[in-house]
Amino acid sequence: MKTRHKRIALIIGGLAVLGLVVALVLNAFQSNLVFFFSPTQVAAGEAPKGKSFRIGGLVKEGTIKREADGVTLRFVMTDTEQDMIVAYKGILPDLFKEGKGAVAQGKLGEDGVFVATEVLAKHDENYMPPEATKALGDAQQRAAANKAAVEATSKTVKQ
Amino acid sequence: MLEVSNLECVRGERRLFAGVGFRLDAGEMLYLQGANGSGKTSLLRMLCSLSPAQEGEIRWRGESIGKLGEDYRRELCHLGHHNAIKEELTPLENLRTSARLADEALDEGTALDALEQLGLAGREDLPCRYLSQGQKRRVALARLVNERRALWVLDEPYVALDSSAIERVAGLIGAHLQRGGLAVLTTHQAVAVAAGKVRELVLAPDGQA
Amino acid sequence: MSNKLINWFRFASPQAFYPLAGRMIPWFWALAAVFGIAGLYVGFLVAPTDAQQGEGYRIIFLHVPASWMSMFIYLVMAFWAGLGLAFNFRLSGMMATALAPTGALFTFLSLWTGALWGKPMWGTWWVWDARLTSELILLFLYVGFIALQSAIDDPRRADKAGAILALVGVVNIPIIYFSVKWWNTLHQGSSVSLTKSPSMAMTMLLGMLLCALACWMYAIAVALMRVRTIMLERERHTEWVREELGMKAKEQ
Amino acid sequence: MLKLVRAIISRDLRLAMRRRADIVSALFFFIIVVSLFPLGVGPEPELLRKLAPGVLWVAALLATMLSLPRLFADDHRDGTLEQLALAPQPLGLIVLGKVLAHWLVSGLPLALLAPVLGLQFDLSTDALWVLTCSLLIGTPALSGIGAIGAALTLGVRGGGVLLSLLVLPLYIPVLIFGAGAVDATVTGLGAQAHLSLLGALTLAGVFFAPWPTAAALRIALE
Repeated sequence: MKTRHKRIALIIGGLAVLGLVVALVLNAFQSNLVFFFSPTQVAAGEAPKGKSFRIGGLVKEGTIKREADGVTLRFVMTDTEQDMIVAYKGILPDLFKEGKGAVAQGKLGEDGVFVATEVLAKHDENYMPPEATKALGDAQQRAAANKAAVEATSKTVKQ
Repeated sequence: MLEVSNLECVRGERRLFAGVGFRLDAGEMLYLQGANGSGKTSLLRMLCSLSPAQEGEIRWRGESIGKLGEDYRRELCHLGHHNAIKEELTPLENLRTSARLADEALDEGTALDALEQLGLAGREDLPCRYLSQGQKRRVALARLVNERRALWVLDEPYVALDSSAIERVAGLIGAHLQRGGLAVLTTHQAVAVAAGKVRELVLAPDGQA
Repeated sequence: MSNKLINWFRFASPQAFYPLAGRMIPWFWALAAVFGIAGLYVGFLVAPTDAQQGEGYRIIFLHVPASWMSMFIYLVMAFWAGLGLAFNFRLSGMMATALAPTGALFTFLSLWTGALWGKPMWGTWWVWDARLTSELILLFLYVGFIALQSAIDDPRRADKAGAILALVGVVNIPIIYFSVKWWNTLHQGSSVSLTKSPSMAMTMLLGMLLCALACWMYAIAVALMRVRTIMLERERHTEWVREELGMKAKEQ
Repeated sequence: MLKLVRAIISRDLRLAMRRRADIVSALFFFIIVVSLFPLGVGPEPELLRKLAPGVLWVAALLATMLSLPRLFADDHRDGTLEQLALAPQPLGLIVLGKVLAHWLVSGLPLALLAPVLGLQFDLSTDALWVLTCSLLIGTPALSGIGAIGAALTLGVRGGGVLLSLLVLPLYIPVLIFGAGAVDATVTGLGAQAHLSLLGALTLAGVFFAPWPTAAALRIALE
């Protein structure tokens, strides 16, 4: 074979392999390679059973409650489609607030309550002074939060 | 066919040689001479396109060897300081694998014949680690028997050989030159080669070649 | 036209670049100081408190520039290294060598400032999410590059071997950058991008950009200083270095 | 071109067969490291099942690393590498052959041995099956990526340690997805996504890594 022909054959072979690699990667991204699962995914049974995993979503407004023992916290995590009750004993990070994103690691109990061993706050990419946030007004704020929630969900579902 | 012009070699911080040039045509041989450390091996490695030249150019059939790449290597046979034989393999296996890697077919009969010519009859099936230095060198040189590539670059081919083997190898080189081949070799032993025109080049340490 | 070309190539030789770099270094230091002071002033005294994170968010004035620089310096390093490999420029290999420690420093800073921010905000020092892991690999790549270069005695060979490693490692950069988009990571998405308006208050953004510029100027100044040292070391047997050092000796 | 790759593979395999001790010692290293873990962390089946994917994969990584320094060093020492570099064929193809041969004598036996060792960790049949698959699919990438490191550190002092410093970070993705595949099976999720990514890594590692390796070898030969 001529040197030039050989080079062309190698380039074509390389492109074919590259195509195959891209196809495999895209194929993988259609399934569940995630840092955390959304409540919808958990409801659909995609999350591992009997083993620790992470769930992520927004903390539903007005659902953070302290239980009678004074230590355990209960709150609802949502991706706006499915809700999930989370129980947690321990210290919460500063950013953990109602209406904001959070990631919890733990196990799904028999009663459908997610017992978390660790709760992390997921921060969004917005940096705003308090006055500006206030100025937006309550209604607007809720609209933005909703939009973020939908975005977060669609992103999770897509993956 | 092989033209070398204004070649310069720097090793580490020392300039070994500069301004080296020569021309070699079909059927000609170049004896490269010089003291230890004068850059003979370095020059041979440049000729084989193993090391780049700091300065100067090497042309084969009028084209720079860097540009020719594989087409140049197809016409080049190099025998270095090291024998390039595997201790675990027998002389026969060594000979045949090196031919296969050079993209040449070498059947068993021809290979055995080549080994016999180098005086290795009866050693064909012994792993090379049991051979002496000289015998190992002979295994490496047995490649030359059926070598038909145009340019031979041989680094100290006679090292560790006895006088009869040296004669044999000189005969092989002579036959190669007669076929219109080219050869460049370094050696400290002056051995008469029967045929072909012989040029000499002395690498002097002060850079004046 | 051709004249201009020659002029450019003139600076590709260490001999010509050495004095040029020497003249540029003080300017870059000055700019780094100006931008740094301005950035810290805006960042700590002008920029408002964040609505959610309070004062803790101010780490971004160091964290974000450091992360940007860690990736950007790698790209520049790989670019110089590749150029040196392809065209055999002595200068570009030296530039790559000079950039590596600064890149490693920024990667290290980025990881540490991130951990310091992560503890109060996320509630953990470290998680093995895609962004954090790939940034850690970047640090390993820098360290590997430096170790490989220092293990090889012949500087030419060191340059070329380092260049291959640097080019192989480039695949990691898009992984770091896009990791927050490709996976569900704990790490937030980027606040500043070319395609959408920044989701940040203007003063905060200003402070961050000023700090980024300061880091940039610092990186250039330090890399130039290092490249000058490398030049002297590698070319110590040449005329121009002897002249350079001889002149210095006479001045004293 | 394929003839050349075949020639290299058969040569390297023949050499490896003449020097079986090397293969066997790497394999035994793998067996011993894996067997040490249950002794170190205690024989609790729950814990062992959890550790198994990571332990087996990390041990496979380290066992591969053991044989890497010799990938080119022998050929370099006896001058064969020079001859290979002067062959009228792209050096990358020769490296490809050597990578495949390396996998046949290092990765393949590891993968075949893994299910037996997995039994020590109380893995289910499914998990054992996925473990073997993940090693079969993933280990060629280790040989390919490792070849780059082996070529870069060829003839460098302290090469062995440096080699692991260069290669191990590049192995991280293979480790993540390899161990992840087994982990996903253990927890009842599909391993398909992980195996698919491993396949991508292996294809890329085996077919693209030989070219930078060839460049590094030419630099080492200068």
